[in-house]
Amino acid sequence: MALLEVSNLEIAVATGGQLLPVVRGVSFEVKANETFGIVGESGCGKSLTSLAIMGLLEGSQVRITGGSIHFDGRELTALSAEDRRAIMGAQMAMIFQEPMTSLNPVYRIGDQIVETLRQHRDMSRRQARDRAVELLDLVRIPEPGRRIDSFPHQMSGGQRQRVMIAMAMACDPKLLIADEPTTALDVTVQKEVLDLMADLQSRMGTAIVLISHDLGVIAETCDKVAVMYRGKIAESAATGELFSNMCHPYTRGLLNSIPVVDRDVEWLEAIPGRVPTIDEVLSGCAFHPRCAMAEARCESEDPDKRDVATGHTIRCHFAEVGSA
Amino acid sequence: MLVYTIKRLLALIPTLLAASILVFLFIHLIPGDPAAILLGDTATPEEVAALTREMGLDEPIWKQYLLWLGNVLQGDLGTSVFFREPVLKVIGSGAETSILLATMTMVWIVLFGIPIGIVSATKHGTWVDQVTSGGAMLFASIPTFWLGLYLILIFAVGLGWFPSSGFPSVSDDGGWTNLRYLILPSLTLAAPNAALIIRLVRASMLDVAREDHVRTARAKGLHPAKVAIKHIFRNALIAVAAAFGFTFAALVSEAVVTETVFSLPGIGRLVVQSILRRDYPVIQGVILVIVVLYMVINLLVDLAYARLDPRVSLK
Amino acid sequence: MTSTPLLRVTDLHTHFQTGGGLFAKRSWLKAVNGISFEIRQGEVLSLVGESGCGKSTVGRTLTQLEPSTSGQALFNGADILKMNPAEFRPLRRDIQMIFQDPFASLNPRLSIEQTLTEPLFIHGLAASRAQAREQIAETLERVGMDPRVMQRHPHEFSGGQRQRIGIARVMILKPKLVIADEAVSALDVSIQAQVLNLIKKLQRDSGISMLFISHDLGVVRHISDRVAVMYRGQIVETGDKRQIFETPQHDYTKMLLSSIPRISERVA
Amino acid sequence: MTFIASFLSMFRGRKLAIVGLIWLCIVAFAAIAAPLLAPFDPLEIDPVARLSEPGMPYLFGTDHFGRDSFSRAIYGARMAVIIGLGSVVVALITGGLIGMLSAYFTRLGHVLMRGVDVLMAFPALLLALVLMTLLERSVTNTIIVIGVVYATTTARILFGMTLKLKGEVFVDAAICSGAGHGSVLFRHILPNLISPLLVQASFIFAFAQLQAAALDFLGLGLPPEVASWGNMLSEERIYVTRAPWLLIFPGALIILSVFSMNLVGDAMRDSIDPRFKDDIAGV
Repeated sequence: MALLEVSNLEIAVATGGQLLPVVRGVSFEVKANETFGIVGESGCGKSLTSLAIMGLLEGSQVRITGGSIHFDGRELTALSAEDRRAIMGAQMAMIFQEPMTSLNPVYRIGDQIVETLRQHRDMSRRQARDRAVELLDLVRIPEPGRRIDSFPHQMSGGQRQRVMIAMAMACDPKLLIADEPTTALDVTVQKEVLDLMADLQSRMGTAIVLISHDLGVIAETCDKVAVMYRGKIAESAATGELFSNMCHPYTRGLLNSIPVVDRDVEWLEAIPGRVPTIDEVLSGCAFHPRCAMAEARCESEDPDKRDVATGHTIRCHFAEVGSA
Repeated sequence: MLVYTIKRLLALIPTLLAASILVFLFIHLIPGDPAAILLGDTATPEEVAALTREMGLDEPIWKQYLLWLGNVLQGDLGTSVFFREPVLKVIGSGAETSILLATMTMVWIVLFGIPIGIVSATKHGTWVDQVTSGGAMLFASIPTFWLGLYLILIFAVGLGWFPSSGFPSVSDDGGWTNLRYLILPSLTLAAPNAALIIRLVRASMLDVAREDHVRTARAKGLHPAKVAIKHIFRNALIAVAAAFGFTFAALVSEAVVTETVFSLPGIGRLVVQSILRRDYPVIQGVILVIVVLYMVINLLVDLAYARLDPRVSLK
Repeated sequence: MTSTPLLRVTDLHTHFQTGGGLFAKRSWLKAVNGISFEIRQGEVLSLVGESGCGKSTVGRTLTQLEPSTSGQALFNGADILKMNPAEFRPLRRDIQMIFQDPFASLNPRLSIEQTLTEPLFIHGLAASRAQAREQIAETLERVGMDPRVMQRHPHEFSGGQRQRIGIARVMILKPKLVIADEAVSALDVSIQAQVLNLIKKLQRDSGISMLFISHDLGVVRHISDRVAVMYRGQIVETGDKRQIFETPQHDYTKMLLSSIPRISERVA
Repeated sequence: MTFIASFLSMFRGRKLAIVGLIWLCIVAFAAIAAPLLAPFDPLEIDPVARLSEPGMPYLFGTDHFGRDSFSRAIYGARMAVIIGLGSVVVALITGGLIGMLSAYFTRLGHVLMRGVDVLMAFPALLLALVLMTLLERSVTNTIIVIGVVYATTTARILFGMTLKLKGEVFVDAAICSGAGHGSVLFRHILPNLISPLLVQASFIFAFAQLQAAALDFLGLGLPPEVASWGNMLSEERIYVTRAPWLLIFPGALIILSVFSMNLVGDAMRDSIDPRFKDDIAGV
């Protein structure tokens, strides 16, 4: 039984009196101790998916319009706001892209960790503070006993992201959602943070949903990957399978677009056209205007999800394993 | 903190000096002989000649300024033409009324402005927000004296709940119950300013609500009320605190009108009466006192600001 | 290779005052702290480093957007750091800059035509609007845009298109040296590849020299001839692209290269 | 046409602001057509009809001189527009130039903004009162005084906004293209300040009404015979118990106009560049 089961998730944005679908029919499962990666370009719906799972869409112009999110034996979309809050920060925690702004600038970092602990655990101030020091030590903040009284602006971006991780791990969550956790960080710091996340996962058995635009980060950290384009999962497979048997023309295009450090490439095989905006109406397969394989059928008919290998699904009329 | 305060006080000196030059020049900008202006219409030529010598009016203007500044620093702001008393004493006699009025007004502003602002922001987009923020804007659009006149008409003349004008000192008969004389004036004075604070609290909270760290707070599973107060309002308070300096300036301005409407023996009415009486030494003195006070209050606001926002370094 | 370099920078310092005032001690941030490099005719030199290493300040100093503290930058033999704004102005045509943020680098109030006409008129490259329009159309085509978009305003374009317009603004002046400051960093991967190909093609076709400033090692390997690695305001290693990526000498370069997440490791 | 269309689009879904806009149009019309609309001469005294109640032929009644309040109210609209626009022009031109130039030319700015700081140490109405004691009571002087008072805030605001724009990448890009100071200031910076300036202007217009009314009330604003809403209130306030309508009508006109202007300013503010929103000192 998977820890997290998302099925047929539909999310829409309300603008000017109408609902624009931004996530359509997204389904995936994440088991304990597993890292699930969602990769895609801006506006593909990856961040909204993660916010929907966490329950942070409430109160915005964005809402879940269909599908289910099953977590640890409970249906999250059916829970009351209060029950939802009991899970947030406790069984399920989240870290965000911008470590520089994700912490409240007016409170000491220790107090912000203590706040999470005391929200979900029956702890005294003293106990919570001791635990916060332990957590800072766990995320390898040097001199945790002293740094606990620092304000966020006194720390570097990498350290703040560690504090965010400490805060997220405070109540031993079963699931950690990381939305572009290293995008704002330098590569050397990125490596440290990713290593730390992997280390914590192996110690605590946390499941991780990692959202990223960077195929390299996904390849190095995830067990399974979903590639999203325009609100749908274009291709999904175990990481090894995906990178050795890439099928979907979008996934392949994405990979070929990346300039690599290990060899010289004269010209990059760029995907033509541009990333569609959310208010564009696209018939058939959303990728067809940019796809080299596209035929008349792609323009009119949206491909269904189909298996091309064990656990390897794609949404494309033509692509097959080995067709590249 | 102490070092910072001293530094800030030192940094005030240039501005204060510049402001004092303007205040000093005020007398000289009035057409006519300054000595005659300062002594008023009833002065004899001998008196004028004496004061001209005393003030060094035959000296170059910078010497006159230094002489004047020296006197000011010793507490000598000149003599009122109308009262024939030292200006400082005249101002002092209005201080009790004005200070009590300002304090009571600030209490109303905080009492009404902040809670209504919070409600307006947390109910953003609902009818509650529309009524409170629209109502606040309406109150900010009412001329102070008009509001004062109608409060007198309704609550003093009509219902007879409060006295309509004047203010006996709290040391007179009645003691602190005399404060009831200040209820209508302070409400009049508070109305437009509380309205501005409501709008400001609302706007800053809506700004803060969009910041990333609020999402972090929600992700902790905190109750929305706790997020609103502990995370959104607390951060919005930084911007609100910064505005209290301006509120003071607005209070001084509107106190002039309010004290006139309610015939309160405060500094505000003193300014207006002195202008009408051409009692220039008093006008000059009051302006100087208010400018100094305003700068001190702005300094206090800055210090409070630094305490509210740890990012402001106190170096 | 024995020809004199187009640009020779010697011991460049750019420091910013970070504190100080009436009663406080002055303190300085040494953003660029003594760097030297040269760019030859038709060559692409990359400055690579992490945030805060001073690489962007180098570009901004060379275009006089920031004043230098000391050092020399000989462009065609003349020291551009010593020039006053009026002396430097005609040289701006030769030294052009591509900026990072395509959403911020175009004036939202001006049409594309207005934006592209301005540099032509300033440098006297067009005598009339009609002449300017002709050149604009030609340049827009070179950067892969339909010349008919001239009348539109920036908000009508996507990030990738705006960056193409930004490149057109640079290329229309036929510069000798282009400084590209994180020119593709704000773009989505699929668009980044298009723009990167475009920059490489334009550089090859016109033989201009380029200072390419970036934090992305993959992008740097793709575009450069030579690479300079910057760390804390100084260049720690300069070399041929191959040498830097395949046999790095300095520990910092090695650490940078080993930090990059790689896809190849997962491909069976 | 596109300008009008985009202006009107700011009011979409803001019914109250639309009502405000309509009211302001009425005031503007009354101001322009005052001689045609007013049934009586606003200065004509009719001793027989002193303090008559509202009705025919005196719609808003008459004051203690027997002047027709309705006609005075219509001419008051003209005065409100003159004072409002005048103060806006004075404040925006002097304050705007000082703020913009100070932000752009740092050295000059150091000196100029210090001066603005000094003037800002004087609370607004107090500064206005002091200036009025030095000047004669007249329409021009009232406009100058109110304009100067708001010039200081405008200078501060424009200083902040210009500083932000000066740091914009497109300004760097213009400099790199070889644009000189004039071109950068007036072609690249100023056009981006127009919308926030219009918002600021609407708030100054609203504040100016209140300030002018306060000056009139204190007997230090417009000459007493001038038909302005503030003077109507000031002159008749002692008759408030005997003839309450004399204060209701002009008071309501001031409140409605200031409220409308604030609503319009608020609607416009919501549609400008969010970076500038916090700079504007409005309601």
